[in-house]
Amino acid sequence: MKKSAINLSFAFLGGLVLLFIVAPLLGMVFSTPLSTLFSTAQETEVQQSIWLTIWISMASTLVFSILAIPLAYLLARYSFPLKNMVLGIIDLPIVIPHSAAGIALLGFISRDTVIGKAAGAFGFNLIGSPVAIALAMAFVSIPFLINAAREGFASVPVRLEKAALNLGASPARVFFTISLPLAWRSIVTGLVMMFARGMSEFGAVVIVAYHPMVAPVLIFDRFNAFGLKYARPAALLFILVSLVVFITIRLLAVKRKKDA
Amino acid sequence: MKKSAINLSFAFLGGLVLLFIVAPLLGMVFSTPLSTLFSTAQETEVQQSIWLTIWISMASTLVFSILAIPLAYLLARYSFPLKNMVLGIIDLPIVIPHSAAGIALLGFISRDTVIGKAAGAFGFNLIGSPVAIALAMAFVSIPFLINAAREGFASVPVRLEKAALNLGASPARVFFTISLPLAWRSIVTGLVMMFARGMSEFGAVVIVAYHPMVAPVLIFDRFNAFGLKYARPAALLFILVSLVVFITIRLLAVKRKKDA
Amino acid sequence: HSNQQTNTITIFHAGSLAMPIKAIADSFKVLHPDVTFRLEAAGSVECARKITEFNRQCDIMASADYKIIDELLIPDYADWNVLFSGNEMSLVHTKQSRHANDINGDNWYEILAKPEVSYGRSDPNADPCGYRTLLTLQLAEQHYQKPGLAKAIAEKDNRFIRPKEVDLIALLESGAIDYIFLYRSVAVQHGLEYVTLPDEINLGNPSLSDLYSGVHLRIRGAAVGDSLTLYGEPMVYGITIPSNASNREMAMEYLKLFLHPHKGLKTIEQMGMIPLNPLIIHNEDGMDKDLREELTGHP
Amino acid sequence: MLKLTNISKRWEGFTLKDITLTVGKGDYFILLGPSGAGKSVLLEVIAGLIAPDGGDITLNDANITHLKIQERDIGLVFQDLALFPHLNVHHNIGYPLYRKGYKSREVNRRVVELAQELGISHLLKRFPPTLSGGEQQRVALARTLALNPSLLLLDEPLSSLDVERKVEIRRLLRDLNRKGQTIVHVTHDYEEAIALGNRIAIINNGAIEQIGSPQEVFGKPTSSFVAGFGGVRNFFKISISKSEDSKFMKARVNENLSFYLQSDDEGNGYAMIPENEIVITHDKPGTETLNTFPGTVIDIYPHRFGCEVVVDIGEKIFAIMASTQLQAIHASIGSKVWVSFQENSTIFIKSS
Amino acid sequence: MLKLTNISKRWEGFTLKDITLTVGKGDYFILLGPSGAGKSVLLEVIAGLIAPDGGDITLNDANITHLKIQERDIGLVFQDLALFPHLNVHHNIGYPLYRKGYKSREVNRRVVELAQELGISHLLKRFPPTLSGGEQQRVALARTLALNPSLLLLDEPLSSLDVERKVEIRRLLRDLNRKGQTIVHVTHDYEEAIALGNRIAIINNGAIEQIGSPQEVFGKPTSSFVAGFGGVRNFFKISISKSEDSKFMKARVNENLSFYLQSDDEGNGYAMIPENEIVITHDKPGTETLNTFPGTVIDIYPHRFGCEVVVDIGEKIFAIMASTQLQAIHASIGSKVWVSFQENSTIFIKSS
Ligand SMILES: Nc1ncnc2c1ncn2[C@@H]1O[C@H](COP(=O)(O)OP(=O)(O)OP(=O)(O)O)[C@@H](O)[C@H]1O
Ligand SMILES: Nc1ncnc2c1ncn2[C@@H]1O[C@H](COP(=O)(O)OP(=O)(O)OP(=O)(O)O)[C@@H](O)[C@H]1O
Ligand SMILES: [Mg+2]
Ligand SMILES: [Mg+2]
Repeated sequence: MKKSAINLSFAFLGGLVLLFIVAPLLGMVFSTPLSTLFSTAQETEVQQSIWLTIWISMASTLVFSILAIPLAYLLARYSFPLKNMVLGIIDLPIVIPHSAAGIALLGFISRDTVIGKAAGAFGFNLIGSPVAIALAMAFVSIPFLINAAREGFASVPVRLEKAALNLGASPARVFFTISLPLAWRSIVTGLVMMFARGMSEFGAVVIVAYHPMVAPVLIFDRFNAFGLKYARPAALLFILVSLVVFITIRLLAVKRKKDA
Repeated sequence: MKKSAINLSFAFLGGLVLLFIVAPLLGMVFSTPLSTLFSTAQETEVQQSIWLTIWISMASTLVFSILAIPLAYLLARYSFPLKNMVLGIIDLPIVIPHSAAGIALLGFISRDTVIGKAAGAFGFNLIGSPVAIALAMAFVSIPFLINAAREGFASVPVRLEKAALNLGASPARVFFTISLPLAWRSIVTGLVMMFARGMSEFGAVVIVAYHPMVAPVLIFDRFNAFGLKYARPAALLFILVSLVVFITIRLLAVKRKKDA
Repeated sequence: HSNQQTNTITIFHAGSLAMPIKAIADSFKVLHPDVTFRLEAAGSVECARKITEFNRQCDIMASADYKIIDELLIPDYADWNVLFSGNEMSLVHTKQSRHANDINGDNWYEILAKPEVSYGRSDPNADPCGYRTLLTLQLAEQHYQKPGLAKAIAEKDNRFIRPKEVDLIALLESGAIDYIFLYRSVAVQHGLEYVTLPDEINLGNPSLSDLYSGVHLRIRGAAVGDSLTLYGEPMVYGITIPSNASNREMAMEYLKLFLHPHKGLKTIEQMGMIPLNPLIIHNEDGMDKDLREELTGHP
Repeated sequence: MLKLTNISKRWEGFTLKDITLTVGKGDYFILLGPSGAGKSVLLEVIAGLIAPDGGDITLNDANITHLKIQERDIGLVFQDLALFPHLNVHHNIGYPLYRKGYKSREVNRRVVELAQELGISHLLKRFPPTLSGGEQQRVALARTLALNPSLLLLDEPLSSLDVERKVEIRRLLRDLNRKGQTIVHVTHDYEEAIALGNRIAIINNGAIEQIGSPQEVFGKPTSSFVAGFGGVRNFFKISISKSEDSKFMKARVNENLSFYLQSDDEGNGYAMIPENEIVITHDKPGTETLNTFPGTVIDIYPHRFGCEVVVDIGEKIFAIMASTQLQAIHASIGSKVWVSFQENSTIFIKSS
Repeated sequence: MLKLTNISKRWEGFTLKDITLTVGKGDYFILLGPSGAGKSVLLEVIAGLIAPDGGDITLNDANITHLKIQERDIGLVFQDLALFPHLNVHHNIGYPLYRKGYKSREVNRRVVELAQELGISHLLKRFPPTLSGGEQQRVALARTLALNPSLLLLDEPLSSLDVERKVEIRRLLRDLNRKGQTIVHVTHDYEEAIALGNRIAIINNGAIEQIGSPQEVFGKPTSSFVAGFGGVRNFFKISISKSEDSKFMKARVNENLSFYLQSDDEGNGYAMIPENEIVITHDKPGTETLNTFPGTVIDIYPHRFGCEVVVDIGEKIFAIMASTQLQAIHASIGSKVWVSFQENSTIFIKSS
């Protein structure tokens, strides 16, 4: 099977895709001297913004996953009128122009709104806060998690869930011991996609919070002020750190599943 | 099962997500008078750019799916050294700052490169062409298709593929009659996500092609030149058209599967 | 929280002002160590829209075109406008650009016309740098007495029109094009090579404003379908403190430093711009007394 | 204990028709029926996995027709097992135990105990997809036994097991039943049915055909289908009438075939002729019986007790004979032979 | 036709050990073994689904050990069926036909024909997940038969079928075999084995224990395991020696148990005592046989021919007796009884 004609042609086609992805990255690597990369890595501003991006996106992904995963489960299990409409709506944040999303969110959290006032009462201004960044990231990225998790749940046989119910488990226990673990791989992929998409968001974030600077804003800012030469090492650093984070997440997620 | 406590709480949590997605959209709807929406819909510039966005993104999704789906299959079926690394790399385009992606692509298709020269020989300049737009869209969106398709293939039992081989089918036939149809749902979701993500791309597209204007560029341009009042109806129109397209794709895709 | 706010200065500024504003902010911090800056770079129009449409607060707004402040902010969002520096159009390139070794202020239009050479410019409808480029070309047509020059060059390489100058720099630095029309200051700040254009065409000399106003073009107006006629004039930067600034006091302190002829304006000059001397103040009456005194020397 | 009243379920192509039956406390109730009869559907209706279109289910006097699956206290061993692929054998078996407030040591003890009883102790760390068919079946059984439900439904729980294992696990089930466990057991295996069941229901085509003790059901089968299940191959629907030329009654199968049998009754009913009572000879036998028929051998195959021979005498007749005997009369497929059997070897069951 | 030489496969917990066997052209080869013996693994190795760690597979004189699955021309009916859930029954059965350059009408004809033979014509439009267990099994069988492979591997293909269907499909398989189809068939069913097989291999614990004709294997089982499969429950490993006090030989089972049998041989071997030769009495019987033992009844259960009684006399002894007889001696579990059997009812097989 390994060496069949179709696998070879698949490997060829797949190789093209990998090339398409890798070549621009390599282009960046080659045009960035190692020394610049190192010195950029030592700037606290850069470190802070990468760190900020990662943790806000991760927090936003985790918090919203508590809402999104149940929704995905319901969508995988039940059909109802206008379900296709709901699915379409869930895809919309992907397509909404990012700055439009930012503007819409701004209307939500600015000082004059209910939410903004509530936050203000606690002496907290949402605009320019990590919360605003997290919301912007979540808005543009949540469909990826919902879709992946939905497909994951859809591929779990209902029969196994019913068998678990028959063994006296409550629906909650069935969800946590059967449905969730069996959909786990897809959910992890969804989480990674949501997390990554959140990290990369610029258009929506820059509207609700230019400061504190997440990495994409920092890179834009450097590009704007000093040009490509200065933006590139920061971007490359951000990409490399992301790569490490992704590999780690996948390793941990797979390991966790094996342990379970 | 329908009315169990966990399902109710899931419905509540899911409702929150839907609200989070829908509210900003409704905000846009309510602040856009219907008459403005209609008159915007009649501008040929707007019509053309929405149409352009849809067909380029669709073409780019379809063309690249021919490369990406085989790759996804290989990734779902085989393990090899550094596989986690490859998976991480595939996630990278999500996280790369969009304009960095655009700049990197420029290095690919500008006059001096092999590709650029080849195109030039046919009197064709890639920069500013729909091809460049398609490449930029594909670069930022292809991970979503690869990931979704990979999960889809991973949930197809290898045993069924082996059974088909045992029945004398060639690996190619097995792929097209067993693996692909069984992974079809996930692949459609991946295609929709890639398609949608491509449509929404601004940062990378604007670097390789400002004209012809895709919808996100047009919306930015209107915002820049005339302000929110003029950008909003165009954005809303784009979103509504997208919604219709998504619903149609899902309906067709499911139908096609039933027919098969 | 008020403490935090009084110690923060938020500045919305045009992308091309990023470097001088940062540099001067750094000197300011030496004097006021407890102040933090929040600098937000964007297109000049975008900066104004953040204030007018998004109701965002900022303490200082600096525009690459003083008219944006005059037209979009005054009177509802700001009271006055300080015109503090000029700039000039130049033809920017890199060492790798085709004919980079031969080009100079006299033959540039011939080189741009060569088929193997590509050049980029900003969108005249979206970016002041864009219409200024077209005005420069018209002036060049007159200056060199080459009828049809402006049209020929403007119609060449339409693919490389971009909405913002930074996008153009990306095209240039990645080798996709050889030349771009850009403000000289940006070239200096980004360490790019540039061809200095004659004063008669570079829109940088305030004393030639009569000459400049001899050319004009139409761009689109304030609403879809409208259009607007623009006349050539020297390019001038403007800066203001919006009415809703939350840290007005510190903002004024910063402006005093920024507009100080031997301090801020010196830095600005080092960065390739041409500071105005004296400053021009629109709506001087609306200006806070303290600041007016400092800038004009009279109350 | 369990009472089904007029349970029905309709699909295109199959209908479960007004199933009414009662399973008493402590019963070992066997459900027999051909493939596609609706056995699994019925069990899944009882367990609540399939909602019936109509009818009522009562368990211990409570109406459970609309009760949730997890509240029914009914264990079901699925025909397709439905093992959890991501849990090892230990956790599969322990699955129903955790929620009962068992301590983890308690759970452990019980799992190990069950695994021992079912001969799968060595597999506790393994995951279901790597197990053999019979191993999987025993894991599924152990898992449901761990639940200790008030009613146990078994859907062909021994079909993939070898003879020795079958005997062992039958003993286990019998013991369980003796201790009071009520069991409903679907099987295709006649021996299993009579070895285990105290009541048997025959289901065919979505409807119950017969319910009773094993003796009643197999002693007086009311259809060739039931008879076939009991291993009686020669089963005919007949109408009998007094014959003029004999002390025996004349049994009419169809236009072409009638035979004689001993009976005091007249009317319609069924006749069964045990296979080993059929004699096959090469020449026409002497006249000690009226039932002699010429026929053609249409099939021969080996059998536990020699050979089974199928002869067409207008209807198919099945006979068991020793291989040596068969050779003696030179019979092979296509041979013309004579079939005979005694009038009093035939069992007649009158239709009710 | 098929030749396996030293095939081995090692997993933690299970090893297939040096399997060597030959299946001749036209053979109906039965593979018998307990659950977990390695039967399915062996079939999957032959079909190429599992790569063996060592050894060679030859089919029609070609070494196919490393040949791709789809090029082996070996059909396998999986124990777990592996039906394609997204294809209806028609397309499942037709799946192997399309590639052969059949015309679509041809395919149609063949599918309908197979469906008819297997009694699933009414299901052609249905999708596998909605079918009953037995229906699915027949679809899987039909699908592999459609392939018309040079070697057919069947992994318990009839386990979910009712008696009538079993008989029908057995006939179908027998016919196929008669027309020259070579078949390797895994089953747990003794009757199926002797009704179909012309050669039988016994596999246990990953190794072949015995190969031969049904007569050889069941007539001279070389282990209690094989004997158990043949339905012979009383099977002992013994060593025999001349006895001083009798004309019979003395067979020693273990320290506690010896009995007498008729034999001319001495040495080690196996003894089989048919279940129906065992007599159970309440009182010690007269001395017509030396083989009388006191014992305790440890189990009783219904059996096709009455009851099966298990008595512990140091070893377990299995007897079949009529229920009335059992009642007559008032035996129940725990009763003390006497077991006796004739010296010449015992069959002795010398170890080779
Ligand atoms: N979801 C369904 N839709 C349509 N028909 C169905 C469905 N489920 C079962 N059936 C049909 O109902 C009939 C009874 O199925 P069931 O599984 O109860 O048979 P069974 O008696 O268990 O047979 P077997 O012994 O083969 O397992 C079958 O013909 C089956 O095809
Ligand atoms: N992938 C695997 N990894 C580890 N052990 C395995 C694997 N596959 C099978 N086994 C083990 O090999 C042994 C033989 O399995 P096999 O499926 O051949 O049994 P079988 O003879 O078919 O039994 P049954 O009659 O129960 O189907 C079993 O103990 C099984 O657990
Ligand atoms: Mg069934
Ligand atoms: Mg098996």
